[in-house]
Amino acid sequence: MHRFANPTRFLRLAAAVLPFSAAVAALCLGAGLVWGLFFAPPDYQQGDTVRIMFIHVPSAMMAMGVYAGMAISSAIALIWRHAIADLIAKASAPIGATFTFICLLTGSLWGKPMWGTWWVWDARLTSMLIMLFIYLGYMALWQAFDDQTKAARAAAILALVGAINLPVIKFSVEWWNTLHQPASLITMEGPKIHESLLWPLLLMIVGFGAYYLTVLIFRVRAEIHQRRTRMLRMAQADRHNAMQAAD
Amino acid sequence: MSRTFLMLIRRDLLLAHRQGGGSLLAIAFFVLVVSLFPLGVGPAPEMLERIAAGTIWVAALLSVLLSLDRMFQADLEDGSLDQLALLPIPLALVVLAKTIAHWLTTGLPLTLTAPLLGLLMQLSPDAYGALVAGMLLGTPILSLIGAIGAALTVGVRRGGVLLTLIVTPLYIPILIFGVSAVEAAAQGFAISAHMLFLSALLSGTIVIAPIAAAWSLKLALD
Amino acid sequence: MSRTFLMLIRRDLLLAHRQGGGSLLAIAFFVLVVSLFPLGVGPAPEMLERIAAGTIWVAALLSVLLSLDRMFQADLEDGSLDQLALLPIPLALVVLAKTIAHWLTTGLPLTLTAPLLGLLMQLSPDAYGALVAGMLLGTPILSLIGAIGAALTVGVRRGGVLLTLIVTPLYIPILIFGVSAVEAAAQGFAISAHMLFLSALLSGTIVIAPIAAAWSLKLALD
Amino acid sequence: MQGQVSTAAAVLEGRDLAALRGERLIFANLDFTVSAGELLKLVGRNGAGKSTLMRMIAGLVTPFAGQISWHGSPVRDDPDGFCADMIYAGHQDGLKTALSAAENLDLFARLRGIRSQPADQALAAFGIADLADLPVRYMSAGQRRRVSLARLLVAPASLWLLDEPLTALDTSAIEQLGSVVDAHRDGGGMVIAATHADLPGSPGKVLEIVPPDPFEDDAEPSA
Amino acid sequence: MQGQVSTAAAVLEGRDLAALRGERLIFANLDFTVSAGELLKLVGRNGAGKSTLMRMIAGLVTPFAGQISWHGSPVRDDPDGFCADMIYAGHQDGLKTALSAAENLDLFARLRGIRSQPADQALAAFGIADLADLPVRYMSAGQRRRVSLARLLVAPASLWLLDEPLTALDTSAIEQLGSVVDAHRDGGGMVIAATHADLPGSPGKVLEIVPPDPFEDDAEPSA
Ligand code: HEM
Ligand SMILES: Nc1ncnc2c1ncn2[C@@H]1O[C@H](COP(=O)(O)OP(=O)(O)OP(=O)(O)O)[C@@H](O)[C@H]1O
Ligand SMILES: Nc1ncnc2c1ncn2[C@@H]1O[C@H](COP(=O)(O)OP(=O)(O)OP(=O)(O)O)[C@@H](O)[C@H]1O
Ligand SMILES: [Mg+2]
Ligand SMILES: [Mg+2]
Repeated sequence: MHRFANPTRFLRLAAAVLPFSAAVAALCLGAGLVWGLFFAPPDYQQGDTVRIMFIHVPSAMMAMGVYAGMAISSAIALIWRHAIADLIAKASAPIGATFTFICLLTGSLWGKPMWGTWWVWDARLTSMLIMLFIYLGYMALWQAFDDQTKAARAAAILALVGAINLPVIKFSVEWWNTLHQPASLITMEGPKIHESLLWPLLLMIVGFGAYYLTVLIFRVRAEIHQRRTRMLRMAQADRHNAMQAAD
Repeated sequence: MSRTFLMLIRRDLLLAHRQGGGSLLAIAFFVLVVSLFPLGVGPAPEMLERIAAGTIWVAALLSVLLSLDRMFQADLEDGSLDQLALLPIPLALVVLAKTIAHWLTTGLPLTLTAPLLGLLMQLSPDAYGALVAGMLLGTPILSLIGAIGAALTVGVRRGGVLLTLIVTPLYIPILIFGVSAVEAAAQGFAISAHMLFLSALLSGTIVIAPIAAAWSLKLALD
Repeated sequence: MSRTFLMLIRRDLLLAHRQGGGSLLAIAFFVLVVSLFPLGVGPAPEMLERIAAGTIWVAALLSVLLSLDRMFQADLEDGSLDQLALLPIPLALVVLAKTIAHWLTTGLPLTLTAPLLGLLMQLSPDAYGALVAGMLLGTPILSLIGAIGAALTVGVRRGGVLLTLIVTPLYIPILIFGVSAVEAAAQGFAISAHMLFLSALLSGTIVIAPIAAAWSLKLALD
Repeated sequence: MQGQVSTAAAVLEGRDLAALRGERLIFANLDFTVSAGELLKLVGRNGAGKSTLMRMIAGLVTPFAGQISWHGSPVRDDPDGFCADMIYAGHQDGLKTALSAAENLDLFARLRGIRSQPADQALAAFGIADLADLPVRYMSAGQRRRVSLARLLVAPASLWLLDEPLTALDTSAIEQLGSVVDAHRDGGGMVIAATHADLPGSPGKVLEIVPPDPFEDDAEPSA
Repeated sequence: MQGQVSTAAAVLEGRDLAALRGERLIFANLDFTVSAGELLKLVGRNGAGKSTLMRMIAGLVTPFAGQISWHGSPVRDDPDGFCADMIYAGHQDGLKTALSAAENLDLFARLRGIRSQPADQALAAFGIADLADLPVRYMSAGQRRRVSLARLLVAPASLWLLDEPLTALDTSAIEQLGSVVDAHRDGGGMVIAATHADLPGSPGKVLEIVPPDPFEDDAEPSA
């Protein structure tokens, strides 16, 4: 019964990865925060508000990255019917939605001092808001089915269709002229950020990634255990019925 | 009687919850519709401020409209409307209970979300009170009038759109008063007259709507 | 195969007609939503002109959204979706036929009504062409993307609102391009780039959407 | 067309009933009585008007002519009193598919105010106690029907109206329904059932619904 | 659990089929064959999986395990060819209530491309020729069922799948269905029917669906 793909291999791998990812997350986030908040110099234009960047930029990247991961594992699940891929996609969504929310929140906190308003309807901000909705729709679709195998396939189709939003977000700053600042970190010419800000930022980005991996492992494990409980309960009920019928 | 009444409200809340985060979806639709406007109309803040009240109210109205559809339809389709009609209490009370549940799962959450949307639409800070107060009085009226429309169109072909056509014109007075209250408040005027009007409308509809809706439902069951 | 395909379109048109003036209701909703705006925002002509394109497009989008709900739902509920799935042609073709019928009964009539609403909203005379051309290319995309959403949520709890949540984000690019075409035209700029983009989008979705929707429908029948 | 008049005092009585559907007279001059402990079987070909009569007795359809009385007084005068003592199990199940079997039954009993048996016991009477916590959504046609019939046992009522109760039931479920009906009648309850197949258990009266004679003058709706 | 192997060459064959619903195994290791002119009756208690198997044969539900073949080659390889030669009459009628009986039948025949009998004749076979122009919306449960069964006669197909075809039918309609099925079989057609009651006409094979043994190891879904 391959559909309930034997998860032991995944569990073993997860157990091996978990201590590292947890350690990297704790170290990088700790060091990055301290460095970024206390030791990095204030920006000559933005002053101390620039420190919001250390949360804002990593969460923005993770919001998109997690979605990309979700779309890839959905494709894998659809093509190869790989059960763990479904679970990875499912478990990623709430994490990604949270990153998106944090990005929106820190963005508007930053927007108030920088642009004088909490919110503007520029292309990047809007497409980020849309991404939050796609995450929510994806999660709602999972909830809407009782049958988990069906839910998995429906959600996978949605994740793939929704993936067209990713390039829209990424290139929104280039396609439309917006208030939001264009890419300065990942560009053709290399980073355009001063080194004193770059290093703590990179630390934070790695930390966010490791944090995602850690939480993901926990969530997928929980899903696997939940499914096991369900199967055991059903088997028990079937046995009980069979015994009753035999009497 | 009152136990049955409370039980009916609980029933509908339970169903809304079980059938998958009822209010959450209403809220999401509300936010989505509001955010369509800046996309369509353009992001200029002074422009947004001018259309803020109207857009938020129109979006709230549409969100309520969209959720009306299933108020009685689902119960008709699976036969539970028969059972509700055969409860030993007047059908109008059943309708009132369902309407209250509808408001609790749509109107109320929309009202609570509205200030956030005000922020997105650059609503002037003085106007938030009027927005929330107006919606608190106005959304129950939307649910009540909606109940009449939903009952009239239940079981009818293309009921959904027909419902919209019947109900929207009746919603217009509420829209106008709701919006003008917000605009008055933004300009520093008093809004007590608006609120008085909405309260009067609410007391009127809370009496008439359940009775009218109950009549219409009887037709659908006949 | 092509006879079955044409017959399927005829079937849906016949049903839309029998089930009570399908297109008429979509048009009525379209007009209603647009006319709410002068009520909510105030009648100043220069104001209306600025929001005209956006409002018309948003209203068209909402009208299509509202009509999607029943695209497969009615057929699922009475069991005819089983019969359609068992026709000796690929399910994706069935979906395409139904989508075309949907467009013929909503998108097309909306497009034809739009100039009238332009008049109502003081749209600049240069912009009518762009409005109609944009909608002619854009509304089929709305129906096609809508078919995916409708297929994903058919038979699902609270399908209607979930559908909206899923589909609206995907509609936004079309909204943005449709509106900016109208605005470009109003200012005397060329709109060929916009139309090219919409055409490209249309050719893409016409291939992908029926297949994705057919996959999703199979889930609902399983 | 008339049901035989029984010796016991009639509790439910329909007199001179006529039904109009879509401007067509379905049946007319229909009389029947049901006394305590009786079963009335409605028979008639497809489309004769069995379901219509059933809904008319329940009070969902207004009679075009005639009157139904309960304990001697017209039902119209006190519909709520009648409803409190009657359960209608129609064609449709009236179950909420998102809720489990037990939740559906509990809801039904609570809304009616009085409970006669716990849900588990009622489900056991129809052989599906083990499905109590399964959402109805997952159930097969026969399982749903059983749940909907189990409603008869969770709230007390002296009159049961069953419209094609045997639909989708397997033989064991039909037996169970037969004994449930018998027990109800032994306790003085009344049952009206429209069914094409045979309901096991002690036999009851039969009322055959035949279409009105189209040439008879006073049966014409315009009369 | 096995259907008896008939002497004639099997046209439809299911081998080692298993169904999973909601992550639970409903049946497993199911085999059956149907040859020209045969009737296969599916029996089993409520919830045994008759409807599930029916939909699986039709191709609506994907088998969790096993394979169905038609004229010797797997149905999966050419689903459209199989669909063109099969009619599925499920639980739900699949009728459009806004259309009349005749319109519904015409639509069905035209969509399938080939027509075998005019709608009127098909309706007459089920005794409702006079209702041909009545919208289905106005019909009683039994009348609808008759219309939906009349579909079997308007388009040619050698395999009929009937899920509880007797639901809501009165005795005359049941007789009519019996003779329609017999005539189909005489012409070499095949019928699979899930029903709790008896289908009149010449008897067929019986396949009883029993739940898989929960104690058997490889039936455990988590294995
Ligand atoms: C709610 C409002 C905001 C949202 C939704 C938002 C969203 C985003 C997104 C999606 C990215 C993309 C990261 C990537 O390309 O990998 C980003 C990056 C960035 N944002 Fe924001 N942002 C908001 C407000 C702001 C504000 C107010 C500022 C400061 C003026 C700001 C400064 C930046 C910077 C410096 C980057 C890094 C760009 C790069 O290196 O590629 N953002 N933001
Ligand atoms: N989506 C689902 N999730 C979980 N269980 C399901 C689902 N659908 C069906 N089932 C279960 O599958 C079993 C088989 O259902 P099926 O409808 O095939 O039974 P059946 O033999 O046709 O019964 P009946 O005679 O009552 O019609 C039932 O026990 C039902 O509870
Ligand atoms: N709204 C309507 N308009 C016109 N005719 C109707 C309407 N509703 C029902 N009918 C007709 O009324 C008649 C009685 O229907 P009813 O459902 O009571 O029959 P029934 O005896 O229950 O039949 P069955 O055994 O098939 O369930 C049918 O001939 C039907 O065609
Ligand atoms: Mg009937
Ligand atoms: Mg079945």
